[in-house]
Amino acid sequence: MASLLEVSNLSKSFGGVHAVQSVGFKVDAGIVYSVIGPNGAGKTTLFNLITGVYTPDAGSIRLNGEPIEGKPPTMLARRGVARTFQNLQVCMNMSALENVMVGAHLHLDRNPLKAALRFPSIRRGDQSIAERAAELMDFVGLGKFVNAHADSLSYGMLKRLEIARALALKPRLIFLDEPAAGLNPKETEGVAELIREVSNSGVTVVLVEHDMKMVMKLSDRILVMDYGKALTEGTAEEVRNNPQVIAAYLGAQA
Amino acid sequence: MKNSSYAGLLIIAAILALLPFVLPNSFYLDLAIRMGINAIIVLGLNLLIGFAGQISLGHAGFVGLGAFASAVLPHHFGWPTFGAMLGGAMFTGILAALVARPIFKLKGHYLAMATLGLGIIVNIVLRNESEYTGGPDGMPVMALDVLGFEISGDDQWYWVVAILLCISIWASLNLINSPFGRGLRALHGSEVAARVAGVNVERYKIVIFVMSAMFASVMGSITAHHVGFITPSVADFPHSIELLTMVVVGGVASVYGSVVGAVLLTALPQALANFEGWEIVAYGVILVTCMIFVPKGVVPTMNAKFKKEH
Amino acid sequence: MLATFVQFIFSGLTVGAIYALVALGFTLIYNASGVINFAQGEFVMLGGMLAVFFTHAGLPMPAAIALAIAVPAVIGVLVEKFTIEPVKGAETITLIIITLGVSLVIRGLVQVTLGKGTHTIPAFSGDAPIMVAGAALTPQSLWVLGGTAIVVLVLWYFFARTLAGKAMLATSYNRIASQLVGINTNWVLLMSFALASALGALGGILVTPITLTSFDVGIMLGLKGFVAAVLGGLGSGPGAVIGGLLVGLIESTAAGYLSSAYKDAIPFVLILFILFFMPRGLLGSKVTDRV
Amino acid sequence: AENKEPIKVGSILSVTGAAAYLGTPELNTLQMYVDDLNKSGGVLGRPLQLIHYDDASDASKANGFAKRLIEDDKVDFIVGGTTTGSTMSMVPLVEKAGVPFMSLAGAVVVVEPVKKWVFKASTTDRIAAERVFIDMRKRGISKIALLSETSGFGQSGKKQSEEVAGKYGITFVIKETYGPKDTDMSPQLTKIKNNKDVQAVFVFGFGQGPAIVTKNCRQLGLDLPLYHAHGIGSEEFINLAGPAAEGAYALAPALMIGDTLAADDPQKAVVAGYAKAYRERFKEDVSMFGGQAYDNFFIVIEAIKRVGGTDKAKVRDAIESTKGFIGTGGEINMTPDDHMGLSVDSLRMLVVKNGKWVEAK
Amino acid sequence: MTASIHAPEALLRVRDMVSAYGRIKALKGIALEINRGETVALIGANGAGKTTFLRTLSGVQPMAAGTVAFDGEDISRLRADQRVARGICQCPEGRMVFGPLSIEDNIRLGAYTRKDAEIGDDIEKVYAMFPILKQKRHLPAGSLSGGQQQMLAMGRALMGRPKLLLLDEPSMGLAPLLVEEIFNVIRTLKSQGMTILLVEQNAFGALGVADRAYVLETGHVTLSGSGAELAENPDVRAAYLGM
Ligand SMILES: Nc1ncnc2c1ncn2[C@@H]1O[C@H](COP(=O)(O)OP(=O)(O)OP(=O)(O)O)[C@@H](O)[C@H]1O
Ligand SMILES: Nc1ncnc2c1ncn2[C@@H]1O[C@H](COP(=O)(O)OP(=O)(O)OP(=O)(O)O)[C@@H](O)[C@H]1O
Ligand SMILES: [Mg+2]
Ligand SMILES: [Mg+2]
Repeated sequence: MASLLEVSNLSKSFGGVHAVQSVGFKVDAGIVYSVIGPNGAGKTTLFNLITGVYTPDAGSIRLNGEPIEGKPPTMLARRGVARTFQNLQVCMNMSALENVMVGAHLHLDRNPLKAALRFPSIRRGDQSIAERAAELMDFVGLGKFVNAHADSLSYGMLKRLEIARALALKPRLIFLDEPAAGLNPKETEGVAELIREVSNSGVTVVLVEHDMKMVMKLSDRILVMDYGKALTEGTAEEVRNNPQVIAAYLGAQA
Repeated sequence: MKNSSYAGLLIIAAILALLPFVLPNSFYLDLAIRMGINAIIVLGLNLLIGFAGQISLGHAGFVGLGAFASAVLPHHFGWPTFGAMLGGAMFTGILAALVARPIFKLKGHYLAMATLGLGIIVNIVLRNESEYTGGPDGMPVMALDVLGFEISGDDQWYWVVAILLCISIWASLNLINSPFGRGLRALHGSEVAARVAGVNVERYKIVIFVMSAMFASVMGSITAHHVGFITPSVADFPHSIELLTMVVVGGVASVYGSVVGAVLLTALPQALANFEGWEIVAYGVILVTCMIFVPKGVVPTMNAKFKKEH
Repeated sequence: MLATFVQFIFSGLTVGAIYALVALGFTLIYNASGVINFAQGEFVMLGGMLAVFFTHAGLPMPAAIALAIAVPAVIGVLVEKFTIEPVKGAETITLIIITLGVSLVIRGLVQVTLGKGTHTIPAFSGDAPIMVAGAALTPQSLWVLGGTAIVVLVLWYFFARTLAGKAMLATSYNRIASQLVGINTNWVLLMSFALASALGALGGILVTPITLTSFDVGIMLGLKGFVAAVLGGLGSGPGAVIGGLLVGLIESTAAGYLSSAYKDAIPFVLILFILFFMPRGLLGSKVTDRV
Repeated sequence: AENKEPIKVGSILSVTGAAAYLGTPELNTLQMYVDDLNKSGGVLGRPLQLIHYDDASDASKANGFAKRLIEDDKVDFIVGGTTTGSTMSMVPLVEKAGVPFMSLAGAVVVVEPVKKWVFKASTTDRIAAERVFIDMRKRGISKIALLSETSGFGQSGKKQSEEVAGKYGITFVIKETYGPKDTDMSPQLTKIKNNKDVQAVFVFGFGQGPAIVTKNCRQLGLDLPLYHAHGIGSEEFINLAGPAAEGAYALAPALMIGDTLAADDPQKAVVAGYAKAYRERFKEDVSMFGGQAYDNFFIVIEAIKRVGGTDKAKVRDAIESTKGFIGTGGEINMTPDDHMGLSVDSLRMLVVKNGKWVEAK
Repeated sequence: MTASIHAPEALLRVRDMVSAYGRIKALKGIALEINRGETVALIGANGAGKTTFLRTLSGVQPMAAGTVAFDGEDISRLRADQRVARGICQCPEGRMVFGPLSIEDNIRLGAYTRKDAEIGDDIEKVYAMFPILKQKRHLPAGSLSGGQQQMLAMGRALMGRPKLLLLDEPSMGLAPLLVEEIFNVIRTLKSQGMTILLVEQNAFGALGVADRAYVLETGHVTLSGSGAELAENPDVRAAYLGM
């Protein structure tokens, strides 16, 4: 049986910069898969390619065996792909709760005419999503801020809000771009636990993170990128002891 | 009048029901009708600008299309007036849908420029095709006939517009608090976040653009029938700006703000009518002062104040 | 036929240079604040009307011109200080409405004080046209073209080569970060309005012998200037010039070869077409927002 | 007891916006004569009250203000509607309410077909076109270029010109248009210049456009006779067009050449009186539009005097029976079929000679 | 327990600082002092008010009450750019690079208030610290990866030759090697005598380099002491170090 996500030969360049060069890897369902590498290695670009924010120059991406390269993000969301952003993308014109509710957009009846005429089914659907969104906010530790406006949250809170929004999609596959950036070690532990729970609930997690403690603890497999290329791939143990990885990325401490 | 609450609607409905009994003469009734018509156009425009965050500087073009459909089709082609109104709305909707895709590739001022251009093109066509439209001097419009019932006179028009206004407010409130409306607001906040969450950004923009264009077209038709005479200035750039100003003064992304903005700015020129040459200056000063002291618009600012006190 | 074509080109270049000058004013303020100053056209009008006023008041031409540039610059500063600065960080449309309100005030005041008549000033180097390939070019057109060329060079140098220029750009990209590197952003905004107003006024003076002037010429010039600035790509000086010349050329050739009735619509159709393929105008900067 | 109620004069003029050029002298004139009449004891012993609204050259505003004049201010008659659009948007209201209405607009549609309450004792674009064509025939011109403005004034003028051209044996070899705010008409004029059949150019527009056309003509070396319609025969045109104005023809009522009018000209007294009063009061030159306001206003005042009251229906009838009224625009004779009352020769053909308007021979 | 020494050599002295977003007070009376040459860390949970404090110090966020004295001068009323001119430079949260400007222009703008001849040398120093920036110096800053932008923001702040350097989470989003590098830079700067106020989520690192530290909780300073002291404090360990 094919892996949940299969990427092969993926490439993207901007002007002269080869941000991603013939990268290939497979992610099996249910695991936590991490992508690490120095700054500018192409990790975020990889996420952008897979989630349809950028169109690849070459290569293929398969989700459950079906090609998805070049498909718009909306389409991927329909297939259960969710993500968070390294450079926050929060809707500052809405409340925190509404931001999370947007994550559940696809699970609702979105017909504008029915909405304008206040069909009861729409109201009911909305009601239940609001409740679920509140639960999710609680889950990521923002329970106190359900009624807050998004623009009144601090950086770290917004990072978590994005996780809640991604989870609201009920994803099969979730991409987290540096979820622990801006969190202190204690808070990072909280997020790690959260990811563990998400993973346990059957969601496949792809993670970009510079916090090695967290990566090593959570990951089933790790892809190391450098200069847009895949440097190596393997289990936490294998990667940790790879001299190339140590030289390029981890340094002596790890 | 909290933005999302329906209480404001009840208040407005009550005011609308009482108004005709306190207005001294039909000039005021006429003014009230104009306010109502503008309010409905602005409600639609605010959905586009305030909620979806897409600037339009050419909305008067759509008002003009509706108005002239109602004037030209019955006059030159023997269409029934009601049919002309619907036909105008359909045509406007289709036109809006056709141009929406290329236009909404653009953002910010580029979008503003494109919508401005669209409005200007419509206006130029209306001015130049004087065979049909009467050119800049305009043309008379027949009375509206809805399935054998003729609507004419300020009394009848008042009630028609009042009911339409209440329905429009109600529908707008419903819409913005629905999943569709949330999708719109989300794409305003962050397009990429909305996309990734599954909001079909292109489609939403097109739908709301078409909807607000059709709103404008129908109200253009009603203006034409109510006034009985129409000129291409309904479709010109200053009118687009006037509509935009109503949105902003009332409150961007505020349903009740649309109504308040329309009422204030429809009344303002009448209030300034005796300023003898200083009207433009006064109008400008009022606009600027208003934007400086209530940059978020009248209604949202009052809301904030109200909340503070409680 | 060549003569006819050249005539259309001359005509288009002259009108286009006027649009370009207005567009450069838009560019300047946009580069400092991200604001589209819809009152820019009124400064063009002010330049022309004040030049007329001061010459009629008996001042020698050079003094009249100097004053007709200085007064609008001061007005520009006042506009920034009292209408733009108090609403820092407001939404784009709020700013659009404010600048539109300012344009009404300026136009209204000029109408009340200087009247509604149409006026002109004598061309700087006479009216005798220069004949090139059978087509006529007025000397004043050369003044306009030359003025535009100088202004665009100065602006290009300022933004591309000087730290003050970069500081102005930085202010529009991120006001907070600009303050954090020590830029007095209020001052930058003030200067940008002063410069843009002076620039607009200069344009107004140069074109008055060709276009004539009255209290309401600013509306159309402002609109066309905005179109030119957007077409060229907002924020780009050379873009503003190319945009302006292009709009002028499309208009004149459309009037000449297609239909004079639709000559105002044709540029818009073409511009929509161009924007469809180049959504940031001809020379607009690339989007660099990352997620 | 005598009725001391003021007579309410309503007016809606375009004092700002595109037609401000026309509306301002119109309003000045009305204000001046309302003041003057009040100083000399009013009309029928009743004071006059002028209630004016500026429609900013926007016809839909005119409609709203007309309602206000009729319903709220309850005026006795209305002067105004500077533009045809404004006038036409008010017509249904005055017809319904039954208020005597004197339009100052130029287009012939205002009085054709005849509308019961609507009058317009000022020249029309049709008369202008006919007057120009008569002059052209006289000079042996038959093939011309028509350059019309895209404003309401220009478009209506174009239409009327086309309608009456046949009658005078005039054919249009080429028709071009320009926008009222255009700054350069050389492309259109280049096309005209390239057409060798053209014997003269007829420009239908007002404001700055005709001045720019005139300048562009000379710059391009286009030496054909240049005719302008009514509405530009003022000092301002010569100032704006400069030396290029020399030899240009334009139509104007007697008012514009008041100083050079023959002593036995029937209009001499009226024209001189109006011009003197206006110049003294406003320190600016007269325009034919102010003169039209004078004519239309006094036709109603005369009618009210004849009726001895302000009963609207009676005043209307009296206006309709105006005969031999000498105004600044000519002699006016109204009939039930003619609510304008001017003849073709009410407009004079002027030409610029040595920087001055003189009557063309 | 306040460990602040009321010594005359205090470079920065903040008293009763209050700052609010609308009606919500984010800082509720902060008192804090930094001596010349000291490195002080500020730690606290998300939303504690760390960023707000730095922004208020720099003058880009209005101060509702309190005083700020810097180098013996009351600067409470000064504009942000005047504070920069006096030597308070900040590397802000979220990096805030000037996206469309080139990397080199970004760095140059960091020296906007300077007029001296050594600007060119300092640019080279920044490039030496972060070689990737030199490689890409003609590209728009907005195209950099998150971590690269972080380096740029740091370099830009250093170009102001700060007397007091404010760092808001400088290690955020950086690869482990670079995090070490950043802390090395901080140590170097410290050894050169620069005064630094460091906000960090990487509390281990922060407390490691800091001479003293303050703990911020919902707008109040709740603890302060030497870096080592706080790193040993059981409450701090539980709340911020996750032990
Ligand atoms: N839109 C773009 N335009 C130009 N260059 C880009 C763009 N997106 C990415 N790049 C370049 O591609 C390279 C990879 O960037 P990317 O953001 O994927 O790195 P990353 O691995 O996520 O780094 P970090 O850990 O710092 O976030 C960088 O050198 C960056 O400058
Ligand atoms: N723009 C704003 N409007 C309203 N409230 C805000 C705003 N910015 C921050 N706040 C509130 O002020 C408080 C302090 O925020 P601040 O950004 O200073 O926290 P922080 O300590 O830097 O947190 P983090 O570690 O997440 O960056 C928080 O409660 C936050 O919700
Ligand atoms: Mg990244
Ligand atoms: Mg922070």
